[in-house]
Amino acid sequence: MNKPFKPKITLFHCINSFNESASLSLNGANNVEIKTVRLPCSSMVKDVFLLRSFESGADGVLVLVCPEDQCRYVEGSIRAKKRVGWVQNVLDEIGLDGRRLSIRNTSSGNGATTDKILQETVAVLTDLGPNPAA
Amino acid sequence: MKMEHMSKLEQILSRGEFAVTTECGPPRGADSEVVIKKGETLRGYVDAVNVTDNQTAIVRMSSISACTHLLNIGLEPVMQMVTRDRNRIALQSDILGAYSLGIRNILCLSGDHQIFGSQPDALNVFDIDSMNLIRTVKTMRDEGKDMSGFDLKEPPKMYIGAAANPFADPFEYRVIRLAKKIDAGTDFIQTQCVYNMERFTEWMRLAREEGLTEKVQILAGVTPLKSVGMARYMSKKVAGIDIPEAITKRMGEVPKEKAIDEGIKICLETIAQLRDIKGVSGVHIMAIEWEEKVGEIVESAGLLPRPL
Amino acid sequence: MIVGEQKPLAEIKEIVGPYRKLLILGCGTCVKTCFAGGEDEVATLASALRLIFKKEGQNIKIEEFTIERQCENEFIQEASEAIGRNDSVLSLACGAGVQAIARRFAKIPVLPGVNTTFIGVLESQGVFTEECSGCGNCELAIFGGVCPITRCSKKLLNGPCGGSRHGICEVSPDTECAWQLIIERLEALGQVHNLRCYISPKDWSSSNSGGPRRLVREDHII
Amino acid sequence: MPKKYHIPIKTAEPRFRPIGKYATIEFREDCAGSCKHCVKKTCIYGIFKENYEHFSTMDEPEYLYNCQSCFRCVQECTRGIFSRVIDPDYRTLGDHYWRPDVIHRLWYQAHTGKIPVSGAGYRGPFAGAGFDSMWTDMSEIVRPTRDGIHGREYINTCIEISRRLTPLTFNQDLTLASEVPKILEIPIPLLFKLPPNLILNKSILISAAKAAQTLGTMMFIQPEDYTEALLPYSENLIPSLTRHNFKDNVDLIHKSRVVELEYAPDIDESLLKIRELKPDVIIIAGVPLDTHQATRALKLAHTEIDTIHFYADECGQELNSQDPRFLKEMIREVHLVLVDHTIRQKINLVFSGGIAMAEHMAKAIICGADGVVVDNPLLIALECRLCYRCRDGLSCPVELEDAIDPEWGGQRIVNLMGAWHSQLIEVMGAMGMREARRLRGEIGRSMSFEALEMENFGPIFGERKVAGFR
Amino acid sequence: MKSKREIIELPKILPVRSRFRNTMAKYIIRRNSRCTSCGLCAELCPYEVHPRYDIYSRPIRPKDHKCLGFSCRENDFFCVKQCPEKALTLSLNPLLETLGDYRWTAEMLLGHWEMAETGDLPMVNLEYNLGNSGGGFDKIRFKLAHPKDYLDISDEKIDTSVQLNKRHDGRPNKTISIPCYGGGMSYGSTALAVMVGRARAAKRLNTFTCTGEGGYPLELLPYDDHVITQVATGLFGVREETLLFTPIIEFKYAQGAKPGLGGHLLGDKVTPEVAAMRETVVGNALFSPFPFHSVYSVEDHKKHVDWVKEINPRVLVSVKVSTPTDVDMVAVGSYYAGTHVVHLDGSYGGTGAAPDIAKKNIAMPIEYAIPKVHKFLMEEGVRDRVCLIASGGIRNAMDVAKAIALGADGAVIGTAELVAVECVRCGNCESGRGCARGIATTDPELGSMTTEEWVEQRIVNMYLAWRKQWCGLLRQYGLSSIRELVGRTDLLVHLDYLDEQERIKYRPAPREQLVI
Repeated sequence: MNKPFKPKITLFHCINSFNESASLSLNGANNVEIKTVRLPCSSMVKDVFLLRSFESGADGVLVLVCPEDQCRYVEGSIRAKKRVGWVQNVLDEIGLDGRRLSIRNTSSGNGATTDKILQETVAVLTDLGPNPAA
Repeated sequence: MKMEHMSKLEQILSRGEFAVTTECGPPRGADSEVVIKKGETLRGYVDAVNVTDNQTAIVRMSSISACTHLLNIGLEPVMQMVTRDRNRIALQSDILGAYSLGIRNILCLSGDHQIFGSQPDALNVFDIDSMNLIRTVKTMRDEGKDMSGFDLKEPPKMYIGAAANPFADPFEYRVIRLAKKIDAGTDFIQTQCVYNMERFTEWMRLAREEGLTEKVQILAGVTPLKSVGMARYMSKKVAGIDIPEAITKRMGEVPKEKAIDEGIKICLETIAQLRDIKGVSGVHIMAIEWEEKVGEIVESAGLLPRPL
Repeated sequence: MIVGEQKPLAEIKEIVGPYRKLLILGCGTCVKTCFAGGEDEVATLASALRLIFKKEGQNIKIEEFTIERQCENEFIQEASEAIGRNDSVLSLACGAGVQAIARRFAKIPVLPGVNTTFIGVLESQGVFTEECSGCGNCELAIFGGVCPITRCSKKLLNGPCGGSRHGICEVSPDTECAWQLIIERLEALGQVHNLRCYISPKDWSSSNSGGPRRLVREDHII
Repeated sequence: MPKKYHIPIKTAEPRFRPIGKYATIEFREDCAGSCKHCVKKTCIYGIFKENYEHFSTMDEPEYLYNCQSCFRCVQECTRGIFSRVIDPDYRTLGDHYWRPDVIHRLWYQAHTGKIPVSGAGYRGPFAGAGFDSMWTDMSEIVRPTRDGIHGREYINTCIEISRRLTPLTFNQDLTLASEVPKILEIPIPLLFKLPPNLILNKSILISAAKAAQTLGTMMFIQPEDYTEALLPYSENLIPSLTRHNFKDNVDLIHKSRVVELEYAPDIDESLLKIRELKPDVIIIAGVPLDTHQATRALKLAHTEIDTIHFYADECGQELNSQDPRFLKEMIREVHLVLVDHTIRQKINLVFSGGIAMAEHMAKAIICGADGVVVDNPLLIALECRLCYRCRDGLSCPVELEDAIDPEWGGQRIVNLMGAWHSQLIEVMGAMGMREARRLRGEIGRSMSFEALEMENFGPIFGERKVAGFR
Repeated sequence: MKSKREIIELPKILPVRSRFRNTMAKYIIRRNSRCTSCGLCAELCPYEVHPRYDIYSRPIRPKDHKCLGFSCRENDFFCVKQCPEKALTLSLNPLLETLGDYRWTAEMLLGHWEMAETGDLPMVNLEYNLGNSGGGFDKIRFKLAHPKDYLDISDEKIDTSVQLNKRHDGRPNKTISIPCYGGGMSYGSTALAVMVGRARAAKRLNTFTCTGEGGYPLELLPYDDHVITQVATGLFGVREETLLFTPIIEFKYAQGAKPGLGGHLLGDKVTPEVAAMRETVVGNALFSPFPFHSVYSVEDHKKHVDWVKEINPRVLVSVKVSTPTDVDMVAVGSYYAGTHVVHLDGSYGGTGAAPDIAKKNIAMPIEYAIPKVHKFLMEEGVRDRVCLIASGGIRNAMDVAKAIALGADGAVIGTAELVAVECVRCGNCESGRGCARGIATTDPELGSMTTEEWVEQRIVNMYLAWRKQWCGLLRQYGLSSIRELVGRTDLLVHLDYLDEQERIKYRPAPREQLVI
């Protein structure tokens, strides 16, 4: 039995960058399983949270943050980006492939963009296959 | 491997003859005559003369130049080289230079810590240790490459020696270390001076068991004692020397003026015993600042004449 | 503070490879400050290792624990239970911490997870610079507060070498010429005359060249 | 004097970490790392310590749940790395009516059984819609009053749910002529009804039934939920029947002291039939609060119904209405229409829908209810977050779909109700009231926003041009 | 009574820094790693947002609370624009949404901290006069003044004093120089340094502070002319000797935050010192009964008043009551019982600990009670023989002025004084070790966060800033004394009672939806 691969994505998002109602439509999509983690600011993404998402079985992790010049905490998005970059390297070292983790800037409430980002992520993950460490 | 003989010492040892080497400390001055004079007193008695390298971290004439002076008067020097004072750049360059001057034997040492010498305030180097120095010389000689992997135009064909101290602790490790030095490329070993025959015998036994005596020539070190004071001093203050109480006692029991003779007697007895131990290929007589007695000892030990 | 850097994952993986139960032990002092071995790093490293082992199908249990300081018995003791539960310890402390742990627990391999780099200063966010070599005999007073022994690539004591250009050391364009800094400082302090002083060779016996050092405060010993 | 009513409060820890109000944001990279007096070490509430303890086990970000918002970490951190936000999960807790602070307080009360007490003044809006547009009165020095929960004097919170007989008639020899039906009293003016559109399972039912038993009150229950396991609590259960299904549940009627009968135009017929089955059963009519409530109330008052249970939606809104009124107004309407027809005394009124806080209970009674029926708070006591995921068939974040320990669950509900009871006594004590029954309809002992504005601001500012609040 | 236009001597303003390293501010200004420490921002900013020590080569973290924010954009010293490295970023501080509440908004807190620090009104555009409560004072505004009414006199010539004894009964005619005095906060509820600091401030400002019901600590003796002794229902710490020398005795019948309930001091706060003062047991929670068990009628009340008047022939009597529906009757009853000051405590007042249900629901807000009582006393013809003081939800200078215009003579201030000493209104006064910020605590370690001098000067500064506001207001209406403002409801408007086109002329109140 070869079930089609349905990627599990953990979505970290800054509550300021991403409209909750938009996420509902994404949850409805049936080619992907999404677990969302709301962050009051994307700077709360710690390295370990990203790694733990993979540990708990995510095939991919997507971090949605505000555009860099729109962060309410000024530096949050930049920090998030740096941390993600760091963890991408760690994932490469682990052999999980850093592409499983991505960070994107979205401005609040733009559901169409987030949908597109998500589909792109799904495409990348379909390419990479399931998380080998899951 | 067919190989031309690298040095006289190598030639003698490889023939299985009981070799005799001794030691010559360069002067704390620039006068070559001192070296030449010491060399002259040794002529005909020994197969090769170790020239120490700033022994006990006291500043002296460099080993390379003293070796050159001995070469000039026809003696075969064993150039001692310590890693304390030179980094790998200097060590390698000195080896090349020494070889170019005709020096063919090298004894690779770490060197005494400068804290005991004339310059305790010096910055030590210890860039590489003696084991690595052995390996370096070996690589230079056999592969013609320096440490960086650069191909040397004329590789230095050095006969490589190393020191071994059977009397240091932990005892069990001493043979392991010997084996490691042999692995690194040692051709011959000169040991710390033997007073504790029991321990030395045991060490030799272990070395034989490991098959090390097949791979390397071992020259046991001896040092004639001058007095009971010297015995006590060496026992207490000099790192790695083990003088059994019995020997100190024996030195103490003779009158002061007889002490020298008694020392030499002990030395000769030791040599005799050493000659009986399987795997001992020669003796290394370290008569510290007492080179004139070497000839006497060699003669009395019945080790003359020396082969050519 | 002591600055360290976490070893590459591949190396850590290699050294912990033989063990089945691993404690990753963090240290909450210097290495925490330089983000090499505090709680966060312990958690991250543990997570990364778990992922590696899971991916390779190995079953290695990883526990996490962080103590205040690994170089002090009172704190080490707090870790003893956790250490007892495991068959190896990966210490994320500086070399001193690793050894302090090792000497307390004779039967458990203690592995270093951090490369202890130097004694340094948090220069700016994320930038650490080496400022002291611990030579045991501080002479910063005459050098206007800039240490040539540590910060001059050649340890020169009597002025800059010929390799200094535009205040940058010949060794690397990232390295400021310590002597340039010394000169500037002394100028600002009005102590340029110091530059004319002859500085005699450094007495290295107080440094590591004199063998491992030991500091005894008699007044603290009873 | 009856035995003092006592509610056995016992701390019942939450099973899940409750969602706290605040989270801190820290820019870790800016941390100097090991300050001797690191604010994380010196937090007087120790919240960071706890955070570290679960650092190694967490699988997703955790916020600082017990933050008391003193801002010292924000203000004292050497590097100023802290900022504070409202926990996004707290923000989205509940809905516009069941606000996060309401849920949070309910959790606290269910946990500790204590009245929420805090320092500083009231922090909310000046006034608001619904129950927030009224204040209760208090008694200064000119009226005798009681000591409230700390005092010696007993404040009675009993209400009846059996029909009252008025007036009494007497024989010539002054013996009682009227047949006095059995009186059924409950010691607190509230009943239970588990919300039907959230998770409902056996262990939750038992928890609530157990709590009802401990408190001496009663719980409405659908006959299909009435399983064998609930039999030990039959004294405290009120099966909710309809005219269609009561015949199938004759055994339940026999087991029960009280049954509820869904309103229907021909309710009297069903009523009589039930009475035939069990003559002394007390019958509560279940009536939706829609535009017909007043006429229905009047109609039912003239039947043999003991109590009417009016229900609004879960936010206290009128049902089936374009412009829904709030519970408060509807209680007033029903109460007053019965008063006007001098029949209010005979019947009891209980209301459900939107009773979210202890003050709602007190205010509903002041508006004219005898008691209230509690719904959502029962589940909130069991840690429900009102996330409504269960309605979409998703998993419950506090795992209510799995069996919970009824001991624990019962205690949580008892605690919550105990806290409500204490608060009711606080309010009544302040008013100088000794009996919950006398509080009913005492609108004169309350103040409404509109009246206060008109009375005190009217002479100064003239006519009000803006209706409503904010 | 027209004031004589004499120069009034005011206490000195001294800048008093926050006790905390990091200030909270409306704006955040951040400097990133591109900064080269050139020092231009430090040179440019006239508000010292970018302080720089001459001898220190690195820039110090910006002092956000001094930053003017976005309104600075027009200035040529706008650092963000001028920075050659573009290393500075300015934004609104999201922290503010977690600070404050509907009644005390974040900006009101920040504004008062700033006043307490500088003795002046904040430079930053903070809304410190209006809360977000959507009613009461927050909807009441002073009418737009006619320019011709403007009275061009200096602050020093404006009289802000209030006469406390209007009975002409031969007792001292106490006058306070500002229309406010400090509310009762007991020994045990606040740190001793705060209590003494408040008394020192009261002395400097020539006004009063009140002991609360926890007794009279000896540390207050040097300021005894400015300390009101409270006699509350628990009679904690009440001794005859303190009643003998006190200038004013306040009978506390009820407290606005918990009307109808007694005082409540949690066990944790009952330290040995507090227990000794109150003659109780260490660690035991203290509940005051409600009401006075000796007072169940207005006659009993009169007996009470007569008792203290008998003991102390110089004392003035204040009666602190809450705001039930019949507050007007209570007030007039008190007057006839012989009180000098009728003190109404509205339902939204502060407290050290009260059930949330009581704070929110019991009794009426002070905004209603003042006109109600004022009107009733007028009708009774006794208004000019009693001093009517309002409290409970009076947060700032404009609230005080509005209260006076509604009919009060003055106000009692509690929370605002604590805010001046950096209270954040977190509401944890009662829990555990008490106030984490060292204000309302008896924990010795936390209590040591404040000193008397610091508290004193912060409070003095805040009131002096308030006075500036009052003077500005009075001038606009051509008034030279705050006493002329009493009952001038004609100067007030309420936004909800105005037509749309009238309403837009007034400043709208903040109306954010807060998460509470």
